[in-house]
Amino acid sequence: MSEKGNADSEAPPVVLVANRGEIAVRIIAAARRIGASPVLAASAADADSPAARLADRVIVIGPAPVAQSYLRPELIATAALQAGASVVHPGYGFLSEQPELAELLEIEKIAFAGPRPETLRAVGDKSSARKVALAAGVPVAPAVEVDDVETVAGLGDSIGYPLLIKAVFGGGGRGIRLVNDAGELARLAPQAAAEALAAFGNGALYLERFYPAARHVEVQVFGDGEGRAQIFGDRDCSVQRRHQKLIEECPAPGLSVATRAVMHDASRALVQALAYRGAGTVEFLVDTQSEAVVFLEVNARIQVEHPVTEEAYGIDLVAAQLRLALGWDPELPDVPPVPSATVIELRINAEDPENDFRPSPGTISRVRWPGGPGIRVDTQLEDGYRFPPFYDSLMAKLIVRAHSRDAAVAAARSAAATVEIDGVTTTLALHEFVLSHPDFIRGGVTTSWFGPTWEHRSEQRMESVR
Amino acid sequence: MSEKGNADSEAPPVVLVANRGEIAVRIIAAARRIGASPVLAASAADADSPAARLADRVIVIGPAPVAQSYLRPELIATAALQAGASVVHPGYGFLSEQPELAELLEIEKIAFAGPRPETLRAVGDKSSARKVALAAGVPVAPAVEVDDVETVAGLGDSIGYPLLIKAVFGGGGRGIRLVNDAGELARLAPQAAAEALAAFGNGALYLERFYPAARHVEVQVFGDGEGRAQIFGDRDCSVQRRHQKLIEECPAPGLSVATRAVMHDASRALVQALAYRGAGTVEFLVDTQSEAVVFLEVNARIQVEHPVTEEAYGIDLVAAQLRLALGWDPELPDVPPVPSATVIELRINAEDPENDFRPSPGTISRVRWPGGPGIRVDTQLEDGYRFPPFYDSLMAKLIVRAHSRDAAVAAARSAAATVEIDGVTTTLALHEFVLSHPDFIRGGVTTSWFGPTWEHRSEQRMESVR
Amino acid sequence: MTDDATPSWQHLLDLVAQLDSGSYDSASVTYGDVSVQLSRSGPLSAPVPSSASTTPATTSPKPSGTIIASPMIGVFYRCPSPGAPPFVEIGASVEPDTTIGIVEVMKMMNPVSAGVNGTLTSFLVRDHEQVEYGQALAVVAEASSQ
Amino acid sequence: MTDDATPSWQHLLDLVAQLDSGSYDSASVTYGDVSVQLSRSGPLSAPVPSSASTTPATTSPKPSGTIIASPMIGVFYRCPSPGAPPFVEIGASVEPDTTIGIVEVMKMMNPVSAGVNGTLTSFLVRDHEQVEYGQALAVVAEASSQ
Repeated sequence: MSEKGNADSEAPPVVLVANRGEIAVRIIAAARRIGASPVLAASAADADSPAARLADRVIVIGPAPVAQSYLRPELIATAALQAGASVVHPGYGFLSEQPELAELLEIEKIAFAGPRPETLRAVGDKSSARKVALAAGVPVAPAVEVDDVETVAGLGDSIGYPLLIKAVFGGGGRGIRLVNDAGELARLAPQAAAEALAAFGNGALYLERFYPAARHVEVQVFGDGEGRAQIFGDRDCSVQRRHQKLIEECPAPGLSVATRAVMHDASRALVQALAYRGAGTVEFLVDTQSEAVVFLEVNARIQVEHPVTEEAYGIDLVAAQLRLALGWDPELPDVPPVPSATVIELRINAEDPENDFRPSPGTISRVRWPGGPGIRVDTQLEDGYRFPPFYDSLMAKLIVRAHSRDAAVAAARSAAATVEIDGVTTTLALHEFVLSHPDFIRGGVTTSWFGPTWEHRSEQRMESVR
Repeated sequence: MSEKGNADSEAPPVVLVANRGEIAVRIIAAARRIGASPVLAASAADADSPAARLADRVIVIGPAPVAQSYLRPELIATAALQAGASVVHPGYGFLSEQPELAELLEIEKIAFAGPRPETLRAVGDKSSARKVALAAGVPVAPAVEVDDVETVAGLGDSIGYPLLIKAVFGGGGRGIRLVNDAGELARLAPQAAAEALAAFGNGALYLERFYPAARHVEVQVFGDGEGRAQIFGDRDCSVQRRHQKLIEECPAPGLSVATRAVMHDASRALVQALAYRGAGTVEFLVDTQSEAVVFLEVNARIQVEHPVTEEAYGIDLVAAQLRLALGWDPELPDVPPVPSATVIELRINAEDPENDFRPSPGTISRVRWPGGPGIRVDTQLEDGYRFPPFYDSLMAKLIVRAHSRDAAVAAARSAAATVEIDGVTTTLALHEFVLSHPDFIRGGVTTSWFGPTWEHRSEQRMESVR
Repeated sequence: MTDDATPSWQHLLDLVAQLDSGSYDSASVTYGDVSVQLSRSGPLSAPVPSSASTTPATTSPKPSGTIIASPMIGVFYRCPSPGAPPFVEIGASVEPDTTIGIVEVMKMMNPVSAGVNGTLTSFLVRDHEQVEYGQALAVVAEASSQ
Repeated sequence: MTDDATPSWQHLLDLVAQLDSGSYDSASVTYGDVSVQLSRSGPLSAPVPSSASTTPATTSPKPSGTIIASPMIGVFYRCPSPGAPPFVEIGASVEPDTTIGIVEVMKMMNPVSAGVNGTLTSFLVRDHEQVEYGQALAVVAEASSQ
């Protein structure tokens, strides 16, 4: 395809790893997997990290703060040039979905292991993504713009209740109102318009259907950049706290064949419409009352929870990203919509779940992982690792696979109980709680399940102490 | 079912691990998996091994030499009593197939994670196993006893050539002669009879068909001890050196549906006929010329290569052994004859493959394993581990799973290249050689492939040095 | 002079005191065949098993003298049979082949010999106690001429 | 005499005291068969990354003086433009805001200031050389009164 930095020599291609932590370790493994040489672009705080020791070379791009290192496209591009990189893998977060990095690399003729910049722009904000989804025939939440706040009741009936009033030019969740019936709508719409005018300089509103009891289900896609789409099943990521995923599983349990087909077909259509390049995720809400499916957004990157899909299907998504970026065959098979095994991932964070998930960075004096069948651990931890306070709190992902969901839940519970991490407080306690909870064992909890359930437990523990 | 030592208390059952090395680590993981407390019976040389540190308790049963420790049933039984064990897991080798240990434990009402003593006796030697197999309708190699060495030619024709002349009362491979045609048979049979008479006090001979180009394929079985049989696919273990397996894979590649069905059906019949209890393996030769299948033997234990089956099907065979022995549901699913993925296991031994596989014990100064999708490592190694000279040379098993055989071979090759073991010489070089060899990549090499192929390589390297 | 060639014990104590008053986290001094290693935190010795390893020899106080170790796992008996007097009383003289007790393994009785000349000064395990291979059973003060 | 060949024990004590009053994080002294290693924090020898980490500050000899470190990854230029004279010559006086060079990142020029008063004694990287964040660029001998 395109010319690559090292294409003319016999030397292995260089992969610049533009990230840190467990995903840097993961990308380095994928680079080794395809015979490439991994070079790590690290902040000064990560210059001697475990990932740095695994890489062939480390390039220090800036000081510890992300605004002066990992979030600067020009520093990553400069590091890619210094490394002689053929491809840059951005991981997740940081610059992974920023068109600026992808564009800088395009100028330098260095491949970017992700979608084209125009794709990143097209799906980069919710309203643009919604338009793309609508055009591709993807089901979206019913929504309508309000022309006249005095005659809003008819619009509300057309969408159904409960619904949300949102400001067209709002953002960050501000000015959103939950409305349960026509009376509330008629009363609140004028207030909302006035506030939107004051806050955003424009009083335009729209109404959107709200699903109070929904699951978060997402579809793993992979596109060849020329319109071909592959679907690698789905994941349920409904165990969340404040929109942070805690536990993910593949496949999403208890979906009907029809609901699954709606999501997979819609995702395929979207990949084809965008001529999407590489790995991506299409996120949906599945209403547990109606089984209605609505599009949420596209994550145009590899995701934290990608290993559950890899283990379910026996594939290497990160290696496939690198291969495609290098102009090689990504070597991904066609797979059935439901894999023959269930895989569960537990995110182990340096947070104290008994104290409002307060971050608990520090030195990991000792760490031991379980072994045996179906267990994979993605981590940067090692004995003596100083967990830095500058970055996010993800320490490790414990991934467990078994022939059935019941067996996977039991195996994950047993594996979690065997983990030993000394020196910092972790979220392991919450995993043992969730994996033992009848609601989770039954499968299909909603995104609003964990928060109150965990708080209820905490209150009960407080009670029992008294 | 039967009463167990700790059945009356709320305390978790105790599993006595009567083995060492990687399989001790593996059994400890399975004990944790089922919520049991693992206690290790160790020789003095292993009293501070990694497995010892993983166990809840260590009982030192004797000095380093196996004849005074791991091979003494009465010491293991005593350790089981001291531990308050509900079940003893013998691993592989050592006492795993010795009826004496199983019988001693039966007296003490401690469960044995293996077949009943009478099953161990029934399949414990080749001639008895052959009779059991014949009775169950399992295909065996054509063989016939010789009544009169002067009229042996007709018998030879009935069996086919090449064939082996064996002494009925011989053993250990002594007195076996390879015969290629009727003339050779007529000439060698009288000599063989005379030698057998001199060596074993009895000149009785039998003829057995010989397959010079055969694969070693084995079927994983699990019986409930009451006649129910489950089949967990097959493994190809043809990459061998002097009958030592080096690489195993699941499923066996390139078998026809009919050949596979013959082996699976025969194995099922054998398990049912024996009312076999627990995990076992039925070994076959598959002639690459005729695809003829002949029974070799039953391995009445968990095998070194069990992880390829576990990863192929998402099951935990060792936990299932323990559960069954405790009278619980083994929790094993019914699975298809061919799994949806290919899994390859590389045995990494402390041997120098460039110097006739000379053992190379020593101190492992540093060890690093690859991570990422589909990789499992079963090992007792850790930084600073002193690999003892008293026991076998198996250091680790690197198990790699992928969606297709091609992907699994490539992934295993890449994973092997990433392993770092400092301080001792290992067999990693042979794995990189085999995994890159067109014959192996094609699949289906015979048991006589590795030896001469490796020697040829060594000779070529010697040439190139000159 | 040996005074210069090798440090005396007092010299070592001085050095330790010197290092201790300093702000070193770890120190290593080698002088001829004398080696001193100090560390304020972290293990200097081999890692201790986290398991509840039952090796009483390392946990019980060890009286000075020659240890008689159990030749195998089993149950230790001081008497040849129930009710019979012990093979040997504390304070009695023993010779190398004096039987001081029995270790029973699955009904098989294995006599344990003193191994040295001297006086049996104490038993480190109780009668009928479960013992492991290598576990210290008794102590003998060896005869001085021996 | 042994006095010359090997240090006495007292010599070692003196050495330890000497090192202790110094500001060393770690020290290692070998003299014949005598070896002394001291460390104020962490292990005696820190693990060295196996990667070919390019942190020249730790590998190049560091002249005494104040190091001017690169504020970012990029390419170091001593001159404002091709053919122009350097911002500063070796041996010249510098003040805190004297520009001693430029680090270019994707066509963006970032001036590097001396940061201290003194005399620029040497450059540690060549003109047009790729540099990383924190890499030592130049050395300034600080003015004594400063």
